[in-house]
Amino acid sequence: AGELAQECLRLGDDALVLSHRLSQWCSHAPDLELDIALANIALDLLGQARLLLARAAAADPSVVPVLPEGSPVPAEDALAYFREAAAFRCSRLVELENGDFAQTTARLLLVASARLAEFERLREHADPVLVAIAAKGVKELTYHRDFAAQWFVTLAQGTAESRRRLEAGLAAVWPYREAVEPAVTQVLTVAEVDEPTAGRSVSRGHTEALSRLLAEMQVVARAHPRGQW
Amino acid sequence: AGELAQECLRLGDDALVLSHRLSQWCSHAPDLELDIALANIALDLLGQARLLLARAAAADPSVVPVLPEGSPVPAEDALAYFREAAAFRCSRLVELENGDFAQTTARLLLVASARLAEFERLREHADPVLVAIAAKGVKELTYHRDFAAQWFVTLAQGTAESRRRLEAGLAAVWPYREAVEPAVTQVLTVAEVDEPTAGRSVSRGHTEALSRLLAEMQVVARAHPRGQW
Amino acid sequence: TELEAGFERTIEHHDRIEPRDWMPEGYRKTLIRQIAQHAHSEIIGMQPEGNWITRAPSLRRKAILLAKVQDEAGHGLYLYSAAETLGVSRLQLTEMLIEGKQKYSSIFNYPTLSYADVGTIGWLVDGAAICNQVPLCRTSFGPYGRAMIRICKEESFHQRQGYELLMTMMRGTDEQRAMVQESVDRFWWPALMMFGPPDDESPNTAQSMAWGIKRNTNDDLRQRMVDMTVPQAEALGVTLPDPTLAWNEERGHYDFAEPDWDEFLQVIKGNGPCNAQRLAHRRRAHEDGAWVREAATAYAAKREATS
Amino acid sequence: TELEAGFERTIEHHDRIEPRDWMPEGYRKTLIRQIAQHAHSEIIGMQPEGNWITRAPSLRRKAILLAKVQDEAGHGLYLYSAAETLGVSRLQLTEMLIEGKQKYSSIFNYPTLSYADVGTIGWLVDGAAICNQVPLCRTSFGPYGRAMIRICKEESFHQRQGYELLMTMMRGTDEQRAMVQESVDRFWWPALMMFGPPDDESPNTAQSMAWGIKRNTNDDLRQRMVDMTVPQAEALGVTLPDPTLAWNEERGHYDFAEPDWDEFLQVIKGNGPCNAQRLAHRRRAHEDGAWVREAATAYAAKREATS
Repeated sequence: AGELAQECLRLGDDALVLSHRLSQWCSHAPDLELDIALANIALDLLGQARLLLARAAAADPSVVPVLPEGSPVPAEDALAYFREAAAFRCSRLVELENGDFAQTTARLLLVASARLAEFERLREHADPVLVAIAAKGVKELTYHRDFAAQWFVTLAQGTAESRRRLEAGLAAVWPYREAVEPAVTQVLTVAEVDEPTAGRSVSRGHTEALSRLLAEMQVVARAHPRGQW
Repeated sequence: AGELAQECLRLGDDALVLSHRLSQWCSHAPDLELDIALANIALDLLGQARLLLARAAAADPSVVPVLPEGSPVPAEDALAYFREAAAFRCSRLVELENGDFAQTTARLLLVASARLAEFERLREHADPVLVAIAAKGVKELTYHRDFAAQWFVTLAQGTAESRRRLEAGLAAVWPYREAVEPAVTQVLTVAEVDEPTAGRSVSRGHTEALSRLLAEMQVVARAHPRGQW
Repeated sequence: TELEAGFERTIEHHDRIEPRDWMPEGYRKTLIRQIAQHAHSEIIGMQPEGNWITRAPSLRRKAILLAKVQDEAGHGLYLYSAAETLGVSRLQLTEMLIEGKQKYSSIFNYPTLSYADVGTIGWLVDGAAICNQVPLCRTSFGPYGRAMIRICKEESFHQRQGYELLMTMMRGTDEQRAMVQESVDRFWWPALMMFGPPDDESPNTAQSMAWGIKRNTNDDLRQRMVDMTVPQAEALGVTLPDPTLAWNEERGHYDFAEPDWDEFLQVIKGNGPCNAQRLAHRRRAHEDGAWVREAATAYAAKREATS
Repeated sequence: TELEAGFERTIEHHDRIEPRDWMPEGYRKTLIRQIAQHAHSEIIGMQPEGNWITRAPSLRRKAILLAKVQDEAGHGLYLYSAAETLGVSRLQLTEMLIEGKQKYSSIFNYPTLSYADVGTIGWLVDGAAICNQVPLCRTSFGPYGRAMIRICKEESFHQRQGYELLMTMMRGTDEQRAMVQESVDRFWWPALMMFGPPDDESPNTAQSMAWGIKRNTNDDLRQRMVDMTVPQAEALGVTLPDPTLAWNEERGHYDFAEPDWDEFLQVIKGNGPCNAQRLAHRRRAHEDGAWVREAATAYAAKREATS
């Protein structure tokens, strides 16, 4: 149960944090269609996060932070809003700031591809709840990956400026990659973009960006630990 | 005593928030000398804030937020870190984001000039503590105003780009001015910069910037209401 | 002329004018201005609520808020499309907006200062918008009327969500109740100003009503809003910040005080608390996104050339 | 030659070489590289601690931290000035830094993840810097040695402040104690790496020692650091993350494990957790400030022209 909870936390935190990053695009995107599309992906990931955090709490209630007696905060929110940065299990890749739309696209391509591969594997998991979450998530992540791939190619093949930005954005996120899926390699090939040469970056815990993200995300919830929302 | 406390809160909050804004320049300034100068001004204002918040708490202890029993947090920190945005008494002018160095300079010129005039008047105040704080502050604020005035003229008379930015920066902060001191008018004359035409902006409470500033400023203190630092 | 007579007949019968139909130039221009202003309001209106997406205090509320702001982008899309049937492009209208040549609803020049504002905007601002917009579902211009039908449905969903947030907060802690009251105090008067100036200072109303692109006067709609809202405020347990507010048996309506029309004029003139901020945000998003839009155009052209 | 002999004599007598003195080209180049690297470390070193200025948990700590980071900018200034006596400009060196052509201390490529890191950096990182720098007060190049005297004084003040922060936190809550331990766990090994690779992999040490611009070997300094720190850690009540750490009666020193030199090489190569972030921050500040520096230059020129 502890292992299952940790797995759900890792998958849930990745979804929560990337959803938060994508939600930061809201009202800032290059056009209305992209604003809506990025919000859609953020909403899908937020949905995944809620299911996964709830599953983690059910599998091992000891992972849920203890709140003041009488607090009506549900487990998913206790996990999202009342853990310190050090207790989060997300990867550094999702924590990074958005950068421009090219960097956001490059990151989404890496994350969605790796997550899709992982969700495909999870359909064989022993936990039926996780299997159901994965089945739903596979459809969503396929769309996210395809969206990112399509824009990756568009930016690579669009203008000199968009190509320059795409390459810079990819280089910025590349050191934080985990596995590079064949789907990514294929998109790079179609886009005629070379894999960056940088090695994987040494990790000593999270990025500096995570604690700033959480300071903002958690501020209202923490000011009202007995609040109802 | 209540009135004195409110006056000290207003003056203290202005200093605290502007100090915070200036401290955001640290490691971002156009050169090392400016980095050091902006930190100096931030430190002066932080010192004023600490004296004024402590004076407010002494004059009327009811203004200090109540913390959990056994909390070692001193009154100045309870006021700085445990009030919500709505309880802050600062002006919108100090809350605004820094913008570029021109906008920072224009804002500092307005604030330091108005605050200097106010501190000059405070030297006649009935409260001897406030008189002492004002006496010390007058020297500091004279330096802040002169620093801002010198850079205001430099940017106005420097290059076409610096003049364009200075005018834009002044226009951005101008609607939030309170009194415009003769010293400001004089600097504008020397710099050959016209007063912007915009009216004073309608106020319905604080700016949206304040709650974001506080979310960051207060995050660690609030996570540890019984902490010692 | 024959064309004019046909147009007048359609208006008289409360039928729809369609884009291919003949229409007077003044009608077209007024409609473009009105639809554009409405579209701009949806887009600028994303900002005050969007300000709290990253700070939503529960995951459920975050999903609701993000979806709501996304809906506003969608409303902007429909409305720009309706305007485009009149021969202007979205890009032209966007440029008019960011150059300050076209307006948007003055309400969005007020800041959002607490999470309660998300609820208050849903309740009062969307509420006022619905009062304004429901009659527009019967507007004489087809594409606009059809867009309004879809938008009104979503708006009333948003309004219920906003009211439900406030209701939940009122059941919470003392601090939460105080937060709701403080928010309502700030938004009440600006919400009433959303219907525009008093009828005797609203010179365009008569022509717009004759053309069937406005169905009620400003003061009528304002009264409708007050009558609708007072019982909701009572159910919520908040006090509306107007001591003169009282039921008038004779009129069959609530009496209420005049909003501060000087403030309204200041906000319209550009001196609202957030006018500059809202336009700067929109301008920056538009300019920062230019290279993406250019890349998409260039890529589409390349694909076309090779296919 | 006569000049060389004079230079050698000065070195031998532990006297100072001054900028106007003759010096071998290799000495000048090595010094420029070393002083620049040191100056860059001060400037880049503003970032990890600066990351917490806006979140300092008390006004007193905010003042201490802001003043400390300001001191680092001051140290950068002295050191760039010392380098300038060797015929390079601050601007040239800054450009070398942001183009990645000169290095800075690898420690600053690690992230700061909690407020305890401010204390740990003061204690361990400034502690290591002092071990490195105290001998440099006797370095053979005058301006560098004099800058180091001033810097070392301030650094040891900073080190005490850092230690005092940790001590205060250890007297606080359980969460604070855990935060300190977690921070020390992250910084211990990177701090030991600050002395550079083991002596047998440090090819330049011999020449630098001969020139009197390095006074001790890397391993000597590392041992000094460990010996100094272990009792301080005990007083603090934290565990250093090295199970092999033990007093060796025979050697009169603490035994300790080898740092992960692969990690060190990765960080040096640019693959540290924050290398790209640190350089991008510095580059952006430099580029964003260009118009201000140009304005100051233009204004000064105008003033000169009219005076």
